[in-house]
Amino acid sequence: MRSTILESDIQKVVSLARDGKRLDNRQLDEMREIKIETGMSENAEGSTIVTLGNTKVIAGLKIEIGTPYPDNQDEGSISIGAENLPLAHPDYESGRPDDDEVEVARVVDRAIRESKAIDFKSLCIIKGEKVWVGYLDFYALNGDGNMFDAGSIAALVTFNNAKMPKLDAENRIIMHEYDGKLKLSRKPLLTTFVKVGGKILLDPTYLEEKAAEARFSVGTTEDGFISAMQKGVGGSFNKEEVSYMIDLAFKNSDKIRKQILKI
Amino acid sequence: MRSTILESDIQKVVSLARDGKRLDNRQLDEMREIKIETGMSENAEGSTIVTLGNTKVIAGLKIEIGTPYPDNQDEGSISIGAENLPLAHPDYESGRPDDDEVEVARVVDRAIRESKAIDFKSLCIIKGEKVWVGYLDFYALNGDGNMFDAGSIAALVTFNNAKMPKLDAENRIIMHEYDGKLKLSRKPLLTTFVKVGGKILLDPTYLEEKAAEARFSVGTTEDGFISAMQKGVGGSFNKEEVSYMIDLAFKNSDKIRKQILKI
Amino acid sequence: MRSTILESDIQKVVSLARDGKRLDNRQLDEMREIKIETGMSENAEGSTIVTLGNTKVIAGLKIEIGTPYPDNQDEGSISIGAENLPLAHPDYESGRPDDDEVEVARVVDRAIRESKAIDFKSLCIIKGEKVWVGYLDFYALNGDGNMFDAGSIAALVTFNNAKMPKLDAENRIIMHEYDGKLKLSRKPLLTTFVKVGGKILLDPTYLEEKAAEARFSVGTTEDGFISAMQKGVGGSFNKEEVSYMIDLAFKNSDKIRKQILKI
Amino acid sequence: MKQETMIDYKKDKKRIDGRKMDESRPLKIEVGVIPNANGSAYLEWGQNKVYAAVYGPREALPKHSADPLKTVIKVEYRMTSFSVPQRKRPGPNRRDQEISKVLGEALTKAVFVEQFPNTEIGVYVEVIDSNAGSRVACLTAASCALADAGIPMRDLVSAIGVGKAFGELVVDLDKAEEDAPDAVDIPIGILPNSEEIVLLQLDGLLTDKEWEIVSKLGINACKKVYEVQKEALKRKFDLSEAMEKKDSKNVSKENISKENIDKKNVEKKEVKSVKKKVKK
Amino acid sequence: MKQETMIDYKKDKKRIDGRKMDESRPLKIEVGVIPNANGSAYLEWGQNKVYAAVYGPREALPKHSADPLKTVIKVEYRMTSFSVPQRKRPGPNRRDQEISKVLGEALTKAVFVEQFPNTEIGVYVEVIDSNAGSRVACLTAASCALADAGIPMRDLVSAIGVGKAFGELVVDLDKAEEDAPDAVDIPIGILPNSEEIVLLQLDGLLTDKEWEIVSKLGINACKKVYEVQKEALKRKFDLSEAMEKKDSKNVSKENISKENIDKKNVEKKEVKSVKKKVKK
Amino acid sequence: MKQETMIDYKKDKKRIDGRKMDESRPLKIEVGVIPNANGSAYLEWGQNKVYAAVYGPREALPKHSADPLKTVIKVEYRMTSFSVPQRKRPGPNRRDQEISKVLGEALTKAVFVEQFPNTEIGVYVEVIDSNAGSRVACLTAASCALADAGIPMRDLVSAIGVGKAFGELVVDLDKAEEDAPDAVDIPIGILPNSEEIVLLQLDGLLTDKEWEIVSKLGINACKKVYEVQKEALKRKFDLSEAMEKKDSKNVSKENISKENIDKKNVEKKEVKSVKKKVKK
Repeated sequence: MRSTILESDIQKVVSLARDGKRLDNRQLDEMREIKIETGMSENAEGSTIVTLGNTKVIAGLKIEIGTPYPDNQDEGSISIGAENLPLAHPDYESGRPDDDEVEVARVVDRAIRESKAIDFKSLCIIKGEKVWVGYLDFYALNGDGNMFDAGSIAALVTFNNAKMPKLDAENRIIMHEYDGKLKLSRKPLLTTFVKVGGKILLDPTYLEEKAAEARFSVGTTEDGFISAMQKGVGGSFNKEEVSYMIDLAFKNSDKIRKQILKI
Repeated sequence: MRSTILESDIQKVVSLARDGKRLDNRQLDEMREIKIETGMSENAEGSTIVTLGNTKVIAGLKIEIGTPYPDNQDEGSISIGAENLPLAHPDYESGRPDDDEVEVARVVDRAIRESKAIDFKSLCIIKGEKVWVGYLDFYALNGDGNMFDAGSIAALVTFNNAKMPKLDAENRIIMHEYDGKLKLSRKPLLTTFVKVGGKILLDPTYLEEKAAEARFSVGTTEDGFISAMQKGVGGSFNKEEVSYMIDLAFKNSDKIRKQILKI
Repeated sequence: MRSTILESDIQKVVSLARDGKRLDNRQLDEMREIKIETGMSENAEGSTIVTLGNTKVIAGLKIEIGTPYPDNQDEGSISIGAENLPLAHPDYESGRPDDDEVEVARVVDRAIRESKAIDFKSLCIIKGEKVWVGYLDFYALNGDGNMFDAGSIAALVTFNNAKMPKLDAENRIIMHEYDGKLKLSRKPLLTTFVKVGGKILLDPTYLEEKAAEARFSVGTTEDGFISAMQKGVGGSFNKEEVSYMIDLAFKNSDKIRKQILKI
Repeated sequence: MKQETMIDYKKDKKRIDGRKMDESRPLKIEVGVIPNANGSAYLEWGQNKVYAAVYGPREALPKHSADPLKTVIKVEYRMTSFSVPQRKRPGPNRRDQEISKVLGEALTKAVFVEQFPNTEIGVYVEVIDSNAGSRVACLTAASCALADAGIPMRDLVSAIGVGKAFGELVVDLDKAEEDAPDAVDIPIGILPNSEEIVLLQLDGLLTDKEWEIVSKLGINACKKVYEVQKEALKRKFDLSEAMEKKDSKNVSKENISKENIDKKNVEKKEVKSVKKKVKK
Repeated sequence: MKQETMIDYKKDKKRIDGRKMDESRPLKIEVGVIPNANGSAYLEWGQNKVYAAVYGPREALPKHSADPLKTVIKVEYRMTSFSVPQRKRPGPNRRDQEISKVLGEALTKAVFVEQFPNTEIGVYVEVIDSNAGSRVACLTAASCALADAGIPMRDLVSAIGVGKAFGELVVDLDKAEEDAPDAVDIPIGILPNSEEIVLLQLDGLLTDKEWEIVSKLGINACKKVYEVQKEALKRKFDLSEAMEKKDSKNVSKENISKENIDKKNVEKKEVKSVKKKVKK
Repeated sequence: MKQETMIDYKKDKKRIDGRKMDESRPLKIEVGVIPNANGSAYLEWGQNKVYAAVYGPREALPKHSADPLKTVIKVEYRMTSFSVPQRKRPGPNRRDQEISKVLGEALTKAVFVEQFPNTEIGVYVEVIDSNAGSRVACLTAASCALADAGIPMRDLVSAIGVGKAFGELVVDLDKAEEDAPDAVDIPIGILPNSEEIVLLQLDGLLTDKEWEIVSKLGINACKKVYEVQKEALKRKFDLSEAMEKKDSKNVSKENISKENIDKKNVEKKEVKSVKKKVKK
């Protein structure tokens, strides 16, 4: 295991935060600049690169035919994976998904799944036999913190632009042909905070994450719902801090949603 | 990871090669003596032990019923695996196939597969449902270099002698009964070289492989085709060296083919 | 790998054994006290906690629908697994089953399977298509030696009390409904010995196992059959010792069987 | 197992199993149940049944996992194959991996981790039967096991699931409620004395208004869990004192295991803050 | 996806996508695209799109992988799950393992590996979209990333696929051509200044006469690739010089990361032979 | 492959393949067949064909596997994919794991393990064809390979399968007999000079009376196996002496491998007890 972060750098971030400041001069509640590109992978049913400050993530979606789960015979499904590619940071390693990768994938998944944005019944082809399964995987291309929000934006944009594969008369996929778009009834987005030096910081960098006492992510929808929450790291939040973060998350995600979906 | 090879031994091989000599007094373009035994495994559809100098390899073939690939509904397939058993050399280890084992298996596979020696359509039993799948695995019994050519000879002889399983009326295998032989329309063989001390050596020993700047394998057929090439190890060859090796490979494999197939 | 056992403790056990004594004052042929609880897992088709001195084991059974093996089209099957949970002893580790876990699972399995206690043909639902498969797994909750006998008792009691899942008209399991009990025609039990300081000790503790020169387990049935034997550890037994242990195993298991099955 | 019936808690004024909206399922805790462990607990919570064991502080393995500033709390959350309606396959899945992570993070705040640099505390929780809420059951059990091990703690961790089902905000959802069409599941864990939140997750659709209400329900419910935890620890310590030197523990452990002796020395030097709190 | 049509390149005089027989698909390279890496490149080649990043020279891990005589170049070739028509399952397969091996071996000759004994250079290449030729795209990108990292090299590695399809010897086969019934695929990589061959593989049936012709096509095509590589590196260094001290890089990296400082010192001491060549 | 016929050995007075009840299948052993190994053996026993190789005593890897009091004997029992009627998938299964364990334990008693503390002896056995009895074939071959390696032993290990089939107690069951409805399979391995039992397993239903008879059959059969083992070792050593300095071994091994030289020195210092016994 490599670790390129120095304790002295962490201390610097903590003492800045105590004074309400950040290394990159952002406000505590300020998100880094976001850039979006889409469609780079022609083999994917949807693909997106999200740049969030120095964090860069690519997401792509493959939609395939699968078998329904025994207890949901008329429903398709989605599956979300995350990889911190060793390409993206000197601390990242290849191999089986580690705890961080599993957590971020599952939280991004929950924000979307639990919002009911995707109607799994609409992904049924033949009840009990054939359903659509959407595999969305996102990968760090440059890691500088907050894979949660970068992954969440990348996933949302990708699903929002996804093309549905076309079927022939025998319900087999016709390669490279498409049949309309995937429908998204909600546009959930995560907003992630860390607590550093007792202060709440929105959209942490990698170094801020390493300096964090605690981390908190909230998934919010455009129609006023929380769809996911996840507290992480060894510290704590009090009730007021959680309420503050939820409130801020709604405002922040509304702003980002407008930008990324051009609503 | 164990390594029993000494740097001084490597230097000895290099300086001998510079003078056009080898530790075992072979010519640079001389293959070691080959011995072939077949049929030792009665449970296999074919089996062969190849002795190439001190390198000894056993290959065996199991032919089973499988499902065709979605994009090749009327074709069976083959699969080739290689294992450097810890039984065969103090440096070999058990566990998941390492890079060397994967490479040699894939190069031996390509030489045969790409030669179109086996007509995959002839391995179809019922289109879209049942096809023959041939699993050929070869194992080092004593490792002294050039698993490529030893494996290639073992694979070719095994396929060439392979019995086809017999099917009952419901297309299930009748154990221990056979129905003719597998057909091979070409007899591809690999020939492998290394560059040591600037010289090209045919059929390297284990120590010569460790001393090699670069390695090169060519698969050739009896009717004048190259069916595979693979350059390995960190050095390089120039175009003339490649042409020299291809030429030598055709001559060498013609000679060996006669011996091992008794043509 | 952790090891909390000291060489000096082992020597103490050995010298006591030479004098015919044990650390816990038991007779050499005396089993520790056994306690049985059943039915703690409502999600299981059967579950049992066995306390054998300080050794504590939980076994549970899930019965599911599976496909028959190709060569036994009209038979269901059972599968037994064992885990030395790190919860149960400072020396135990998580991860893939180690040699000890695989051995104890397979010996407990053999004692039951080979006794023909379970009629696999009675586990057939539709020949060649659907059969019952019983997955019994047992886990150490506190490890103090003799997982063989503790696991064997837990497995026997669990199978003996197991409820069969109920099927609907289309042969699918109706969750949380049952249809009679699994039938056991024999009640095989293991009895395990170790040789310490040249003496044979019945039902070894963890420390006695570490002090053992050799280990021996015998599966015996109530109708006078041996159904399994397993010698372990690097030492040996002579023929007379084996006969002595087989004899003692029959007596010991008869006694335990009465207690645990309330016959 | 989708609940397709027309259940309406608002109309019915009570839940499927007859509970009130803010009523938990019965909770029982017993500590000191695993003789080999430095601390342990067994917990029954409705149908949920879990064991927790603590080993350490001990040498951190592998060595590179050691932290020179604090002890590392390593939690392994596992389920037996038969603890769920469909057999669970052996080996941890992604859910187990995530839960292990968040439980470890939730416990960290409760422990004075700086007191044992370069060591690890292994916390193992095993679910032997389940019916919604196994992670909060495990967290609750694990913090009792830590206290039982005499590990210096600022507080216990008390946890519960709250959320929404069939139109109502409820405490301690069971499986039928988790399968409600409008189900929201919120595992929450707190340090009960300071009300600091150390575990918090949410699945489902909830408004921020509903969160304000349900979070209060959660904190109150956690405090009731805390009472049961304290009671369990008290029972053990009262018992221990009564038995004093007549300790019936495993001979090999008491008499001869060097590691345990070392550990006990370490423990004695440390302030057992939680034990003190509990005894008050 | 077998091509069952009666395509005949000899007759048609041009290829399915309109290219001439010795014409490559459009190639674009940009270096310095991954701020965290010591060197990096992004490459688009027809539909192929790949990223390459270089970390090191750094401590070789695990320790027993270190070579006291030279740096070890560890290449990981991977494809995202969505970069191929049928979803690729997570984790490297045997093809990934073989390609990683041959790419690492191909790069080794280009690097002055003796200058950094006991270290490793991690080279990571990731395919995000593909259409035949991803390994040569990755090799080409990786050698740019090595040069961008300032690692002393005797030359770049320039690579391309050549071979045969529908009766003709062609340069830079696409997927449709790789699926031709007579397809021959020959990935080739060279040090362009010496024409030494460092990557060479072949799949398919080819005569030695055809090899003599196609190998020349390959070497010539590699040299065109080299021009694009040089151009990309030049653009970056010109830009760098222009920006000089106004470097906009990641603060954490520039100001405070000790590892990077050490590395930069190492770099400065070394002759940046490739950079020099490129700038000529 | 169940035997559904009405075979009755009691009535027939002979076995399916014509053998007498206490008759083994033909057994052939050759030692010194793997030049790279310190010791090796090839064994054919009926249809069973196995190789065994011994490497060591050598440094124990990983280091924590070393025992300061003795050498660790590590056995790997494996089957080639084509050695069984249904192709065996790559990688060891649970059966392989168990057999490796019991074989290692069986060999331990035979070796003077205290003479090589902190080392390991790697024993690798590979089944290339099988028909019931492969584990006893491997154990028999492995002990010959250990003796061939010159490792100091108190005795060889001689092993065989005994048991019951079609109503009779028999020696050396084949596959058809193992599939009998009343089959009992008892792999047994002994130190033939002391008759100490080092391997003993049983599958099936057997009375203790039957055990008393069949165990004697087993011990007697092991002693016949021992004669074949001794003969094989004798042949090799006679041959070796005849060849003396004209040793035809691998040049790289004889001339220049330091490890082997070290090992040979170790060997020379040790009493080769088994070799001595065999030569008598």
